[in-house]
Amino acid sequence: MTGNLDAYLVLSGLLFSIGTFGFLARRNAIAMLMSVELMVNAVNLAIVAFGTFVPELKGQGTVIALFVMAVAAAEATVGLAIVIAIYRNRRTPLVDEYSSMRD
Amino acid sequence: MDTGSLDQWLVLALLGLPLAGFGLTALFGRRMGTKAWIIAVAAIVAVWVAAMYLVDQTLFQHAYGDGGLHFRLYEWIPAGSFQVDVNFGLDALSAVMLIVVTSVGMLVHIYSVGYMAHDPGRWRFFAYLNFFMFSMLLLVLADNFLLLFVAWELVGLSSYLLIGFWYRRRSAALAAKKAFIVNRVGDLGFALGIMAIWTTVGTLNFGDVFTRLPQLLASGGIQEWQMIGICLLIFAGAVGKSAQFPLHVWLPDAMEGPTPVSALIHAATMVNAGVYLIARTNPLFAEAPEALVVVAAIGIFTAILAASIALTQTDIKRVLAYSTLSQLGYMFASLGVGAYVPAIFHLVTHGFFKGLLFLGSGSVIHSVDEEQDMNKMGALWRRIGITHVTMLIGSLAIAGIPPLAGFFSKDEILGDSFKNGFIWVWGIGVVVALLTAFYMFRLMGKTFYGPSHVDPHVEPHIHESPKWMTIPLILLAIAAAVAGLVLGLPFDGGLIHQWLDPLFSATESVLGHGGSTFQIAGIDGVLILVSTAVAAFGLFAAWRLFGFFGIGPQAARVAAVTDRFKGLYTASKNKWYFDDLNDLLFVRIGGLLAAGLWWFDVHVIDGTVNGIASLTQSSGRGLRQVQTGHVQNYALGIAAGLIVIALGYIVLVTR
Amino acid sequence: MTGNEILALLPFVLVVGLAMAIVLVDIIAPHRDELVTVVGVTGLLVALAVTVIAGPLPSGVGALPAGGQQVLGGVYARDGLTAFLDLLFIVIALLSLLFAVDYLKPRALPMAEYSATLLFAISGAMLLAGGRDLLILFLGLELLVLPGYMLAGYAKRDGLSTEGAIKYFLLGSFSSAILLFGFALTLGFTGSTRIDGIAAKLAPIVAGQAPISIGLAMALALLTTGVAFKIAAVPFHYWTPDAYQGSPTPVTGYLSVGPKVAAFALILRLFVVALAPLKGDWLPVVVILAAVTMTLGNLVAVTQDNIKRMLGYSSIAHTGYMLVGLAAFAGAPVGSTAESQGLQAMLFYFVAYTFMNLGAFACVAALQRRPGVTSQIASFAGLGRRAPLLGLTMTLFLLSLTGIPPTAGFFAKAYVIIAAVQTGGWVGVLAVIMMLNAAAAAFYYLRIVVYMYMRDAPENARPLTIGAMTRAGLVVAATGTIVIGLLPPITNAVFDMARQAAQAVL
Amino acid sequence: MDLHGLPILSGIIFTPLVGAILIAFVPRDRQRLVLWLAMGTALVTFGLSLLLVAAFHTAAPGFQYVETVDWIPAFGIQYKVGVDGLSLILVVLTTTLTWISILASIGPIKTRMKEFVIAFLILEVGMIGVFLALDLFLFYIFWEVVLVPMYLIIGIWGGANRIYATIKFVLYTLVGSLLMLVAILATAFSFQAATGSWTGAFDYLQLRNFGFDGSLQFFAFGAFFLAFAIKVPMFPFHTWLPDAHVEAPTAGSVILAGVLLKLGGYGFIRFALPLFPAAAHQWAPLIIVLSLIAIIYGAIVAMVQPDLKKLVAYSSVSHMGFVTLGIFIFQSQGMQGAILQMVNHGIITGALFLCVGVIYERTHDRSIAKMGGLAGSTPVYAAIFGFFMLASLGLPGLGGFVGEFLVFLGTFAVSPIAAAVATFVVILSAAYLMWMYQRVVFGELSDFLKSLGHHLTDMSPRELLTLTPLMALTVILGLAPGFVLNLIQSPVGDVLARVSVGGPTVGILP
Amino acid sequence: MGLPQTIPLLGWSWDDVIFVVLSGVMLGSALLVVLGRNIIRSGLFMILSFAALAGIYVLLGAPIVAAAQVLIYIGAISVLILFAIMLTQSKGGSAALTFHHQAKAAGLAAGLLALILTVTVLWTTWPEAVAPGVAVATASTVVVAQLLFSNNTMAVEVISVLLLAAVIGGVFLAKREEAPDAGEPTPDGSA
Repeated sequence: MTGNLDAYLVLSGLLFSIGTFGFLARRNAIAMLMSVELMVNAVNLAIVAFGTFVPELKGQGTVIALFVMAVAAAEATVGLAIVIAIYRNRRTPLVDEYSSMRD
Repeated sequence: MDTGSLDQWLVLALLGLPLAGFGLTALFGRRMGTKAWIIAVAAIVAVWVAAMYLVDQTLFQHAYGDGGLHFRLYEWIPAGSFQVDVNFGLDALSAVMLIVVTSVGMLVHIYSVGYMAHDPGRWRFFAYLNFFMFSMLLLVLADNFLLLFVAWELVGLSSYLLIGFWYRRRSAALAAKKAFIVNRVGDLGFALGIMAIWTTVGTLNFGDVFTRLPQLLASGGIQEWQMIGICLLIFAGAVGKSAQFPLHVWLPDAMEGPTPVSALIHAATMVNAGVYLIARTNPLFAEAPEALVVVAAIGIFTAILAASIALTQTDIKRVLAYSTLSQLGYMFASLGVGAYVPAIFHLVTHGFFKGLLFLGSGSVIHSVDEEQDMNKMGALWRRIGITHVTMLIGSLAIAGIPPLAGFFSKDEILGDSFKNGFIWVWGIGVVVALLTAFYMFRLMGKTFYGPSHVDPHVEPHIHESPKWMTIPLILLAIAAAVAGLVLGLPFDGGLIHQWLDPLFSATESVLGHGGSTFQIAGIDGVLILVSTAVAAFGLFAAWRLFGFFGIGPQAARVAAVTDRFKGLYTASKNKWYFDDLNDLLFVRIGGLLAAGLWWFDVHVIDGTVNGIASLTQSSGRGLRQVQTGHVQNYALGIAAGLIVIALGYIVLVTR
Repeated sequence: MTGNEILALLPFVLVVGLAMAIVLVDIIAPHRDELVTVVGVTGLLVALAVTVIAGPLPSGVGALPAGGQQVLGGVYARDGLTAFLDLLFIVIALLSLLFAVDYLKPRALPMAEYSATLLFAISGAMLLAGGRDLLILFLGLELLVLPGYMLAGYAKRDGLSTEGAIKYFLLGSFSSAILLFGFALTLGFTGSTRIDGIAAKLAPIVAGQAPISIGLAMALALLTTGVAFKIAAVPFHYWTPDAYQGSPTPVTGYLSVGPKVAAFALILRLFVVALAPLKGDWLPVVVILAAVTMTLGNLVAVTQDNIKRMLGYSSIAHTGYMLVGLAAFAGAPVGSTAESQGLQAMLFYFVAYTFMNLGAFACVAALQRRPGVTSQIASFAGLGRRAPLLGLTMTLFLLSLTGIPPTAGFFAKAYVIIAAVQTGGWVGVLAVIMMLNAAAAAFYYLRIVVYMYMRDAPENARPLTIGAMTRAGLVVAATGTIVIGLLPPITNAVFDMARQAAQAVL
Repeated sequence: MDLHGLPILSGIIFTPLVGAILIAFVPRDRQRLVLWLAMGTALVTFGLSLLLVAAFHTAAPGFQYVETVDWIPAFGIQYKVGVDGLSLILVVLTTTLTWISILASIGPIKTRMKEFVIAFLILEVGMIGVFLALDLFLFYIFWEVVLVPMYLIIGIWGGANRIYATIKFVLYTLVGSLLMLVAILATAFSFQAATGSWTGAFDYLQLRNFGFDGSLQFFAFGAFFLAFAIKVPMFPFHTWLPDAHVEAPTAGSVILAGVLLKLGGYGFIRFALPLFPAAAHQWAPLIIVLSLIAIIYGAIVAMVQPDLKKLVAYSSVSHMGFVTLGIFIFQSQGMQGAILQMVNHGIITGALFLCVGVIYERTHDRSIAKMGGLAGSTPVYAAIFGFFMLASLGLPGLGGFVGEFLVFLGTFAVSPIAAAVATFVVILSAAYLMWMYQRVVFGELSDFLKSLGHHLTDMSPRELLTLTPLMALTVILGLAPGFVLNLIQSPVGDVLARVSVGGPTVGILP
Repeated sequence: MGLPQTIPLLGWSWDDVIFVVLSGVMLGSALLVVLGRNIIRSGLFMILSFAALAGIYVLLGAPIVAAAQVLIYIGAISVLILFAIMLTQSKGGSAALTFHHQAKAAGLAAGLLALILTVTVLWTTWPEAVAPGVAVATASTVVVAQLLFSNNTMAVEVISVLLLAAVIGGVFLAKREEAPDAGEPTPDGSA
């Protein structure tokens, strides 16, 4: 099982789906952001798994995973800054109350 | 122009003078005030002189031989294989027409100087008259079908302008429009006929068409029905212009125009154009005898139809108008039975006496303060002597009382009908002759004899017309009196036959007529007697009913007669309801159709266009509902899109 | 690194450096918007010049070895496409800077952060233009979009701006995750991060030597979804109208052009090069996406009363038009001229679209210089009278967007159609759909002209002044829009560049 | 006369553009200067076109004064212009009507004169360009260039419902023309695919000798048909026309009726037929039927129009039906008639719109019901109006007749039934025109007109100046249409040779 | 050690057991993250999930990633998120209303996605070199370092630019606008 790429990929897929569900179902902006983080982690898992099992990738998987984490951090920074900015305006973190623009 | 001979120049002058007269009068006539007639009348007098010279050259000197004078002015429409020139021809037929057109035209012009003296629009009138003369002369002189067609429509235009001369009167404007449009119905057929001719023989020049088309028929190049078709299409044009049934409805209404116009255009010249056309195209009709039967039938039917209506009309000009229709019917009947020369003969005599009658009626109307209702006239013979005498001559002439002009021409028509085997034409023709005599003397009686019904206010002012008007009347009366004698004697061999026989003999021989000789002591004599007797009977009956030189009319008997034939009387009085039928068909139903189509245009066609536009808008509006403003909805959309695309790819890949 | 490598990377480095320099300038001399602008514009002009020098351009300037100048082991390379896109991105940055000055100042928004953020984003775009490694492409993409989110929320006191930003951000990171998963699967399947390596690995599949895998299909789906989101193709377009409407107008202008073209750059590297062997598989998806995208974009734009939203939907429609070029590439046989022409047309479209769309938004921004002017189309009423030149310029952009000759927009559409027709089949049908769409689009573009020329200005309309920078930017955009259409040498020059750029990825 | 090597065609095309640019630099308040410049430009262009007439070699076949400049070599797109008899007469028609229109606008256009004349001159550039372009791409560009100024002319200087009308006009036209663009590009590509080179792929002279594949022909012709049919406009694509005409200012209507509608007819003859002869035959029955419907339908609907301009607009639908009928009957006389009819319709209908404009200037009303009795108060106007009314109903001797008759004749040679149906319109056109004329001009002066008092003046010298040249042309074209027919002889022969049905078909009465 | 090579009865290797446990923890806590009603608890479960993932990384032979996971995700991002949660928690926060009304559709979509992903993963032959059951080669720190600074030099540079940009923008956005000059502490300083 641990020696099987498929196991890790399925795990990754499941985590990705859970993250997707969270993103679709949660109303709180930060909860949505957390869901995205779950998705990114799922992808990272897949990348690391590939890095381990696919010979051509050697350590590249690890390297990419590191970069993805950095990007995730940057994304979180920006996202949270935006959340804080809008919270100042709207006094709520619930995204579905942000619907002044539609149609 | 091919050569510059004097005669060709004169032919051109025939056209150029009235045209110049029209242009100058139109441009400067207004400033000339009461003298606006000078240019126009001068032009027509000059035209008359020139025409007479040309007539002399053609008919008496035979300067151009039997074929006549033909020349080309310039190339008009060079459209590849379709080449039409402006070319003119002058032969015996044209010359005879010239006599009528220029003579009556000149006299009407002169008459109009007096008649229109007090009308502020006289400059327009003379301009239009000149324009008409130009058109009519072009019609007579044109040497190909298309040019003839141009003239054909231009006389229609002149007629339109002159009928609508008093444009402030709604009835005049309507009548003008009606005349033009009804004429166009005929023109439509004529135009199609011209197209058919060109498509079959590739030329429109009279000479070429008349030789090639029969050849083509003989060689099997076209079928006989095609020939008949062409002839009938041409005849359709004639029906329109000469106001034959069923396109006769415009002519009575055309009496809205000034009376000189009625005399010139709607009696003596333009309406004869149809007769001229059939006569001109006789070589074609010769190949299509079936078409000729149609011509005869339409002609004689129109004759009796119009005569029956004329019996009951009270408007003096309308009686004359129906009379004109009736006489034109005679001419067509004559053409139809293959009696071409009598048809033209009648055209000439009718031109004179009907012109005379109309001008006389104008004089009458003038004298009673523009009143046209005969019920408001009577006993005028003492007050307007010259008019009375001249009109009496005219009436006798049209009634066919020898030895006036009408007798000779009408008699030839009836005689030839009988002899050519068209007994039914002859029979109806005799009845028409009876009716003609009757309604003409009804007119005379109601107008000149019997007690006066003139409005008391007008009564004191009744006066004879000025010299400008009476002199033409006298001249025309002379013509109406002697034209028959001059042209028609000896019977079947008079001048008119000498002139025209060469032109028509070929055709008449093709038709198998014209071979019989005239027998004054035989059948012809009998026929003459019959028709004269019939005319005399009609005259007598009218005299008994409507009075004569002081003999009072018998109103009670008139009423009795009308009561006995109540249905017929009302139908006749209402012109057999043709106007009502037309109104229903074209004004009401046509109007509904047009309104319906417009509705269709706005609501269906444009509605579709606008519908597509609003469909776009509403689908856009529908689609924008997707944009709910909620991020989760968007995300779900994206996820759904992802799933769909994934499934799509998987299907694509695994298929 | 060799000198050539340095030169090849220099434009990118310059832009990044410029961003940092602006931050420094702001620290040294705070609140000096003019200074920032001058530094920014000057720096960008220098970067433009360097890009030209670095080449490669069709005129022979900066000729490079075949396959482009590799940098740092081949993760980045400068080729015709890089040069083409770099120039375009720098122009976009330049115009976005110019248009922002007069808009931000009255709203007390600082120029320095704007400029720096914008330039960071542009540097990300430039990475996409030259990246040849999945990692670099991913980082470039993030570098492009993260500053984009921030720019969208730049008017942070404005509820709409932040609302647009958070929608953009949330959906953007969602799609980034999806795209990243796609990257991961691709990576795992091919065992390579290099785009040419991936293409080489995939080639046997196409040649029929290896079975096509369902996992690869999943990767394609994830990648398609990811990039379709970035270019705002339907049904992944939802963020566009809201983000466009909420953002400060100059930012909207930038967002409608910069990220879109950059995402297309990603498509060029990823789909056109790396996944080229599978193009028969992704063609149907692109065809459907293109058709749906332009149709929905236009249909909804017809109903809009807010001009920014309307132009937002219109930009969705334009995405559809650009996709037609991609479809023409994908539908054409390998090695055919149609293949190249599809890409050329798409690239040409970028240029035309950049000038006309940025220009149109700049006109909106100019009109809104005074805070409080709404984005309602009605605010354009009587503009033709109030500011004839602005009205005329706007008309020009709108005509170009409609595709009326002889503007750049017309030629862009024409080239796309040539390519599409040449490819034929369903792509040919797409061309017809595109033209019907273009006709429908005329309705809402011309509606603005109607407002400008055929309706009277509101009573209380105050006089309009246009700032010098905006003016300069408008001149550039308008000149671009006309000249690319009207002056054959320029048209041809752009087209030659597009050809060379297309050759680089074929 | 020969203009050795002088780029006379480009001169004619771009003179108005130069004028427009000059005018753009004139300050807004110098109205008089603007007008002088505009008139001057239009007259110079007119003069140049007359010069071209003088320098044209009528006898020579093919195109003359061809100018070729490479434009977008990548696709073989060229700036290529040339003139033959057909384009020559249409160019002269355009230049004539342009100066007349500008002259006619001097009074009626009260606001933004400068922009108006600029729009007008650019419009002229487009129109002339369409007639002279020999490169399909260039042709398309000029085709679209026409659109924008007309859009503005209707939209800015039009009547109350101008915006609806102008947007309808543009969208309608665009739908057709954009599909035509696809077709142009498709043909170009087809050429390229066959020859392996883009050289000449947009060159009309090469394309017309290139036999396109059958199905391509069918669809490309369909696209061209749509574009041209909308422009003509053919039933059922005509509904933009009444709206556009009603709302357009007088000069706009004149140009719209006079030239813009001709673009469609020209397109059919110049491009659609020679390029896609086989498809033309496939499509012809449909087009002939539509033409016949348009002829009759337009006339009938015209009969119930309450608005003068709408009436003339529907009459245009009817009259332009002759044009398409004449073209698609594929018969020499028919096509010559169609071209002649285009010229005549341009002059006569243009003049009719001028006439309507004259009365509108005084009354600010166009409803027929309110008019009446103008013959008495404004006799000169009544006479001129009457003249054009008669010309419009095809009175022989005036311009309208020859063209109509040739169309009928050509139709008759092919199908007498169709000819009979088409010819029937002479009655209808007489009916609606005379009915209109009677109600407007005859009768007593209407109360509405009486209320205008002394404002109801007869024609001013300027108005006379706009109409008299058109009268003269109408008469000349009626009496001596030879000069036009001679010019179009060889183009028509060429086109018909390409659609491979030519000459009259003798002896097929029904 | 004293432990048997495999678990009795099941025949699983210890690695497998650990994998199963860690996976369970990871997925379970992830589910709690998305399903939990209290957002602070969600945040905490997220940390747990990340930690379990770090363990899986170790199993995968990527200790460096595991370390980074702990440092970056647990140390920085999660803290950051928790911090933001605190900042945006309004008085009487709406803890109960955490689910959107489209939750069912979301569940369906997520379920479908999970199904598709699982199926595709299982049906695909990945180009793996390692035979099943054989321990995988670990990527040593040296290899990673070499990779980082040879092939991925550019990426390193770019990520620094990215972080810089994020910081600059983040600072601007999160900055309180009442006092634009004051260098107020921002929640994103740790990034």
